[in-house]
Amino acid sequence: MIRVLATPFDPWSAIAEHQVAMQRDGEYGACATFVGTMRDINEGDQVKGMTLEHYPGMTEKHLEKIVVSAREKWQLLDTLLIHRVGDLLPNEPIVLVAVWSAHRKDAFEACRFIMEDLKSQAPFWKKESLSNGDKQAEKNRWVEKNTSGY
Amino acid sequence: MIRVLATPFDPWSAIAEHQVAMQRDGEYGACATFVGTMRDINEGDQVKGMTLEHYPGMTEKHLEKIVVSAREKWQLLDTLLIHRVGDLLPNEPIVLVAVWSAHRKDAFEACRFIMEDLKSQAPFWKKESLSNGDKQAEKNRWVEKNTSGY
Amino acid sequence: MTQSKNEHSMTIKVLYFASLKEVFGCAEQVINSTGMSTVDDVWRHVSAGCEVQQSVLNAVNQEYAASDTAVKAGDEVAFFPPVTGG
Amino acid sequence: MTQSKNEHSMTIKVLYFASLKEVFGCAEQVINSTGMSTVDDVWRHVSAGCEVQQSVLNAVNQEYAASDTAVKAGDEVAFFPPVTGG
Repeated sequence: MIRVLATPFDPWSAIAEHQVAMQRDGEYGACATFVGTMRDINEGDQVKGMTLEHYPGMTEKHLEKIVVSAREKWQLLDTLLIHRVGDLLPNEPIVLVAVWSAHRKDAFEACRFIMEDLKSQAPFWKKESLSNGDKQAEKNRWVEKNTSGY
Repeated sequence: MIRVLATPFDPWSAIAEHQVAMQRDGEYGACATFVGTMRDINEGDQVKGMTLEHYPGMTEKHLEKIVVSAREKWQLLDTLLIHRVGDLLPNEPIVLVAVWSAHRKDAFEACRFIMEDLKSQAPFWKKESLSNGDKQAEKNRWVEKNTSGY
Repeated sequence: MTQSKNEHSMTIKVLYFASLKEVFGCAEQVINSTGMSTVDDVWRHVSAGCEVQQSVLNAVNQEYAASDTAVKAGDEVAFFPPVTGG
Repeated sequence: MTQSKNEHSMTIKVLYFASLKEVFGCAEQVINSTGMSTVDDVWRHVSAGCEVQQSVLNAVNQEYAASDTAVKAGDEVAFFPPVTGG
């Protein structure tokens, strides 16, 4: 399941609910998950907020493509992928990837693969709102590039 | 935090609670988790229950050692490791590893490292209770060996 | 009456995202022009006079494309900087 | 009066886990014997007459050890099959 959400979500209850709803009890031996969360510091600057822009339509298509590609490479039982858009505050979850499989190798590798493809290819863009010190004017800046996670 | 539990646990609420209790809001950008769950089939046989034996004392020491070793290799903010012992039913969680870090590479790699070391080194032993077909007598068998997850 | 392909006037929807949206001052425009066979033709058409100082990715009909990817009437062409989600 | 090390009688606690516990018919025994300097000496002492047909790991005082690891009076020595947790 793929969801693009404009409001905050709780990753752990989302996983728990999906795990019940998918009705694979007894089949999955492994669930690997990743949750990306907004930090309050980036590149040495205090970040007080963030806006996540995306390309509606292409985003969903691309996320779907990533999941299909992971299912071709590994034996997976189910996947859950949630990504926030809109205005975020520090400590809010940005992305959730959860992968269920019979065995751990598939779950671990597919989860990481999905995250790396998402970070390098999915059409989302972050703009940070900075507040450095009391007197300094607020600044907004686009995050320029994601670094590779491998 | 390391816990060896003789009763069932809910991995998602355990993570959620730990994440609040650790008081690292705004610092962690990445949380990688793994949950291992009891399947109802193993090596082609229907498994109706499992007993997890361990070596009290050495278990906790060894798990502590794995976590220390992961913290030496990667930049981690916190870890949570829970392992069941005693009698389990299919679909009950066996193990939970959760790793919080500023960046995803550290979280992913440390989570997998902890799981692999645990599977190959931590002193736990599984005995399965099988029920193959209606008339066949129940059998118990020790799981002989964990396979490598890399 | 026949026309060479490049002479054919066609309508294309162009989208801009993130910093490029700010550079172009709009999120979306519809262009109607002749002489556009590829993504690069569209880019030269819309960026004439703009200083774009960053790497630009593009998509045709919501799929990643290359600068020499063909475009046809009715296509949706998007230009955007490197992605930073996740 | 002096004794050579191997002649010294000492008490060692020996633990068995999983299938080895079933082979030995007990989880724990205390042995008091002479001639035990290493883990392997302990193993030969306890397994005399037993057919153990699997690989056996060991630990001394709750840390993995080798068969030539030294043991001393009061040590806890454990024998067990390959681990299967997680």
